Amino acid sequence: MIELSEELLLRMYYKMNQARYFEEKLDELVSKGKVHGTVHLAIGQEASGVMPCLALEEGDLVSMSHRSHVQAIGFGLDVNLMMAECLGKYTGYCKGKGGSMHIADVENGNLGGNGIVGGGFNLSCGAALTQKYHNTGKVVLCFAGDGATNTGSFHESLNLASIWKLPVVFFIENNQYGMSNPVENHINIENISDRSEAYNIPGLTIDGNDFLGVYNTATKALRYARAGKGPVLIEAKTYRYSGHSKSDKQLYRDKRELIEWQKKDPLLKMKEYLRENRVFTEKQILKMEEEARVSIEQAVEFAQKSPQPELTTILEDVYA
Amino acid sequence: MIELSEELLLRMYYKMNQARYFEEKLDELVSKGKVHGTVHLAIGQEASGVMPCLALEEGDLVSMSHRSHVQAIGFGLDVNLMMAECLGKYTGYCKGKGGSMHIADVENGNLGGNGIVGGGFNLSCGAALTQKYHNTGKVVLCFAGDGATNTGSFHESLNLASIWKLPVVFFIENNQYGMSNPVENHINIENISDRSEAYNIPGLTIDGNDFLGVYNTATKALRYARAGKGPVLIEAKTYRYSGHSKSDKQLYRDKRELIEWQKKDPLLKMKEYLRENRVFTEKQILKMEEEARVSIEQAVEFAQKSPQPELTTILEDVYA
Amino acid sequence: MMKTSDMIKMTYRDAIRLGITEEMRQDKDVIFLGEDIGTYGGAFGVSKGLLEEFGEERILDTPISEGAIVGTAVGAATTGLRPICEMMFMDFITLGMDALVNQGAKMRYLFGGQSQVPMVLRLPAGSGTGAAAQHSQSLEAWLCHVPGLKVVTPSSPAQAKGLIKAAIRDNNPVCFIEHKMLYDAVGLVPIDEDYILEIGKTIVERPGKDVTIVAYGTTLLKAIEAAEFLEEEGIKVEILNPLTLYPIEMQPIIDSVIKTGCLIVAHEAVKTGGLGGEIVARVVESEAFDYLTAPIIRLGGLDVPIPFNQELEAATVPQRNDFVHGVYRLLNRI
Amino acid sequence: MMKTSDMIKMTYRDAIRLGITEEMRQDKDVIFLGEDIGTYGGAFGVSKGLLEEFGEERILDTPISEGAIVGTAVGAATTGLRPICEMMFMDFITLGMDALVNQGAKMRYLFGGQSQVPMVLRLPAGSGTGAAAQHSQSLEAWLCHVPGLKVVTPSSPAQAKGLIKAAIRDNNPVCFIEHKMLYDAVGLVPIDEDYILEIGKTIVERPGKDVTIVAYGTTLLKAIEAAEFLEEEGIKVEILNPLTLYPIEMQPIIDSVIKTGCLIVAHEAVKTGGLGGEIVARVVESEAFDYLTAPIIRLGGLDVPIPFNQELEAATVPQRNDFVHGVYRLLNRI
Ligand SMILES: Cc1ncc(C[n+]2csc(CCOP(=O)(O)OP(=O)(O)O)c2C)c(N)n1
Ligand SMILES: Cc1ncc(C[n+]2csc(CCOP(=O)(O)OP(=O)(O)O)c2C)c(N)n1
Ligand SMILES: [Mg+2]
Ligand SMILES: [Mg+2]
Repeated sequence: MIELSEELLLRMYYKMNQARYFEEKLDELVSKGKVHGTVHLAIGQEASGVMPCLALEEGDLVSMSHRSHVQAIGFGLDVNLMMAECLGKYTGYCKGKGGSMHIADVENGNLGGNGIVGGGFNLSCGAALTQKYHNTGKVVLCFAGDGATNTGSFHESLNLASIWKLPVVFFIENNQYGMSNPVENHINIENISDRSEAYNIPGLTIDGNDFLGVYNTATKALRYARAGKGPVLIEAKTYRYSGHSKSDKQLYRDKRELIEWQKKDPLLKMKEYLRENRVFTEKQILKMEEEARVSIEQAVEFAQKSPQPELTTILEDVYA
Repeated sequence: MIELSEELLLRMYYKMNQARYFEEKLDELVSKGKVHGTVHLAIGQEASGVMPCLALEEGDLVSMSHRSHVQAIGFGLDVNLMMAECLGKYTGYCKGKGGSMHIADVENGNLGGNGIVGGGFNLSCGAALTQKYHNTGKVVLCFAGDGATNTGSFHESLNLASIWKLPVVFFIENNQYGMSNPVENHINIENISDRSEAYNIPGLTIDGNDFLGVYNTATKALRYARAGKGPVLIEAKTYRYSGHSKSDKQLYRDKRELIEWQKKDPLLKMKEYLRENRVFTEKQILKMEEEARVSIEQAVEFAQKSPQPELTTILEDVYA
Repeated sequence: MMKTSDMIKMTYRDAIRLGITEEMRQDKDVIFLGEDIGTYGGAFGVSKGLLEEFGEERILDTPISEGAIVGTAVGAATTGLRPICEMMFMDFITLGMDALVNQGAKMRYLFGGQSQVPMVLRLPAGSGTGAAAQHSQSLEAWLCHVPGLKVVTPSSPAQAKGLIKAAIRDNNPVCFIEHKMLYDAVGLVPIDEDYILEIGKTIVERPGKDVTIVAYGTTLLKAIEAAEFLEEEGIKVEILNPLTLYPIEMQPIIDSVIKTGCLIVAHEAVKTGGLGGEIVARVVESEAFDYLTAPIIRLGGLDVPIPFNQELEAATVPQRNDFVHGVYRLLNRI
Repeated sequence: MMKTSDMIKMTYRDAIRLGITEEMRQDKDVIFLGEDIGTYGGAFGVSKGLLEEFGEERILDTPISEGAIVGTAVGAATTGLRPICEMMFMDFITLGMDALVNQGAKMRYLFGGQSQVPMVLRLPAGSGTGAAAQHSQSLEAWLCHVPGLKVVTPSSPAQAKGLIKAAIRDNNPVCFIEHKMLYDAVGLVPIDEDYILEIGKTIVERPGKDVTIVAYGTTLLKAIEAAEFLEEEGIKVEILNPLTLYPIEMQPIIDSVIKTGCLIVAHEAVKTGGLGGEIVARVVESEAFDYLTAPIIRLGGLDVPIPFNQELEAATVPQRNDFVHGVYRLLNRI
């Protein structure tokens, strides 16, 4: 059992709240027609998205999925620049060229979201190869969804990571669906982490809504990879509350299922933990929530006030 | 234990010998510079290549690898037309357009060799889907090598075959190398058949040089798939005696390894079996070998006498 | 000539679905596979309702395995089915290229004519949706460089129905490119179940005499808008639509250029290496060369990935005004 | 001008290896990954001996996982290494297209310039080896349609060395196309470790005045043979070699056409949709248009997969005589 400092607990709760508010706000902007294109929300997945990132060490890297806001906030990205990117503004992380799906902060080790399901697996192998080659002692955390584990890329990457003992942790957020496809229709095994057996690497399935469990498991896996023992596959079972993207009518699932999962809401669960363990007073808890909320309000303001990119920027950034 | 009729035993021994002679002859033609391009020989793999085919029922289909002569002979292809194809003649299975790697007899259920390692996996799924859809009760036998199990296609195909319960048997001839890469360097597990666990399908590892074991296992697997229970993964451990292709200097392996495997030669083993069980007299055995040899001599003659394709055929067969 | 009474108004999306539905009703060997095409009805709603009518045996929701989708279709097609399959976005064909190019397109030739691969690959293409560089490409030029494939693209609901039906009935792998920004376009569509648009044709979309424009997809609609605008100034633009991009029928284009002497070729795809170059080359190789009265103008997407920002995105591909200015330039009006 | 004393005779294969070796010696961040590149030395012998010199950490034998090879290279490149990777045959890039096109080529742009992807993708291309349709393709046109990539191709040992070094030093994903039939070609190669051929250049391979030929790869050698033959008849062919196919430098070609008035563009790749069309289009869009005295001739592979049979295979792609006849036709000698 890993000791959690108050400061860390604070950060956890703050980030998870920030992530929730970020997405709720973004959802609102989308329904008001203020966002070009679509967004993939991960409301309900805050523990599985934020906690693995908080288990990282300085200098570790992360590769994110198409559903990446929560992951990015967990990793420590600036919500102002994230929101600006979602709105296509020049002040965004990618100068408005990437949008919601492609937020990245490469210099600081965030290798970006990826619009190609499964696209991050082998990028992560490459990033991990660099760490191994340069003996940096750093690890790559690779996020993906349940659906992504059916891509050829998953298989090729896990095999490569295994035979080369690459320092990478593959973290699968199993939110029960690949778009509209329930996991039991696209995968014939109970636990996705059992796929680790095909590569002889450790595989763990955990409750993705339990912030503490996710944090502890991620920490152990990162330690294992950091020690040069090779990759680890983690499956965190969780649930997305919103539709897959803005056009999703969610005909493929029963409202009751959602309600059941909402009882296991990761924020609620953490709040209960904080209360039960009397780590913080009720007032302190509310204050953290409030600060998180305000940071998102400010992010929206920042983004909305930010300038559009100049047309001339179209031709920039193609080549280095 | 499946009962083997004398007639079947005869066919087994004949085919294995035919395959051996076919390849030895082809090797000779290659070294004489009579073959355009390269060939992939499977000398040493006669049991794993021939026996699964002999376990098929009339109407079953087969998809072959790039190392397909033995498989093709097992399936019952005409050695005359095969040899003619290897020499690029118009009388060959593909009118000289495919060559050694692409021998096929589609009408009779042979879906062809494939120059793309792993290329046959999803073609086999498709062929199996047709069988399932039309309720033919037929099964697809899909050959591939150990190296091919590292392709993304392997993973996507086995997953699909599993969730759709497709009637297909994936038969992996593990000849210890993917070109020059020893299997322990490219796969981190002892038995490739354990990869079946990622899809919750049966996986079996067998001695690929034991004609009887291969036949029995293939028969059982085909029965399973035919019954609508879904795919099976079989790994047959065997060894290729020749180089990967004509330019291979075989620097990556030790001659002694070859010698060890040659002691377990599938033809030798079958011959011993026939002798020990006194199924046939020594004279009968030799007669079979001789007939097989002659059939190949005739095939070479047929091929060499056959005409080249006309230049005008270049433009044919692009579209149906 | 079709009577309007034999037509109904519908969207491009619905027209594709109607074509598929009719073919699936009359040929039990037609099946349809892809991601989220069942209950969800497909990312762009094309397959909505098909699961209800045809059931899970014929409408197959697949895992996220593009290679397997295409490869399975190829394998099914060689053995007697007539699969339709969908890449959710054309951009994902990068994951199905081996199955398509090295297997589907070459199998018949490799085997000396022994097999045929009657399949349709549906490919929603193009920009305008704000989905950025990995979800906005127009990659038809790749496919038009692969002997063994056919490539078609409709620009109206009627064309969509006529071409999807032809594609399904064809005995070769046909890439069917749909432009995402056309799904909501409305038009009259023949109800005739034997309404087929023969593959291999280029049609005159709008007759004219002063300048020839060749365009397809949404770019064609922009060309038509430009032509309508120019008509008010007395300029008559002739617009040709290569419904089949590969193998392309050049004669109607050549004939038109001989008549007008001026040519604009346009597409949304990145200009360099796009199909425009091929068309230009064939025109100058043809008898039309001697009739050209001005340099040919080629419009295409800028040589950049598609950016997310809405204004940048729009500025990356040819728009109505690019046609207008092109025509002015050809006619020496600027 | 290089003195012969600063040069050594070697094959195209050895020259590529020399370039790689020099760069690996001087930059520890250069690594090399691919199938059978270690002990085996690569399917075409290019990497022979590299494992012995650089060890298993830098010469990485991979499983048969083309997608992972390219994707791993992209990931390594973004994080500080400079990987070289090899597709055993260019045909297998069908399996690496997603990693190359959707990731490697677009990452920098998607992220607004935050990253760079300094990697080299070696692609042995072309026919002539009797390996049939899945092992003989020339797919450069696909790559020349992907902004973010660079595409180069050497046709001599010296060019091979100069270009591979430039590709390794470049900060972008560079596709390095090698023609298999050139591996044994011998020529003088500068020993200078800073001998670099700048990316982005088209060179005059052979000066002339009567007809311009643009060609690359083995096709270039066939053009040279034709030019030598024609010289005896007093015809002086100018041959241009676009060492960088994308982004291509057109000015030298345009200048040459202005001088000669006649153009042949040739490649082994399938003619339809090949790079030839792009070059032709750019020439007619340029000031050279007015100087053309005859229709441009475009030579390319037939629109078929490459057949196995040796005679058929050879007849599928342009040969020396196609150039000779082309020149005769342009000069009205037939
Ligand atoms: C290669 C590819 N195929 C399909 C898609 C379309 N798509 C985007 S997200 C998605 C579902 C992904 O499921 P999962 O991996 O479980 O992640 P989740 O969306 O549940 O977070 C699909 C099919 C894509 N972006 N990339
Ligand atoms: C996709 C692809 N990658 C690489 C190759 C080159 N190649 C041909 S055979 C081979 C080795 C295959 O190994 P395995 O699957 O074990 O079959 P084996 O050759 O041992 O029969 C390789 C790398 C190929 N043909 N296709
Ligand atoms: Mg999911
Ligand atoms: Mg092998």
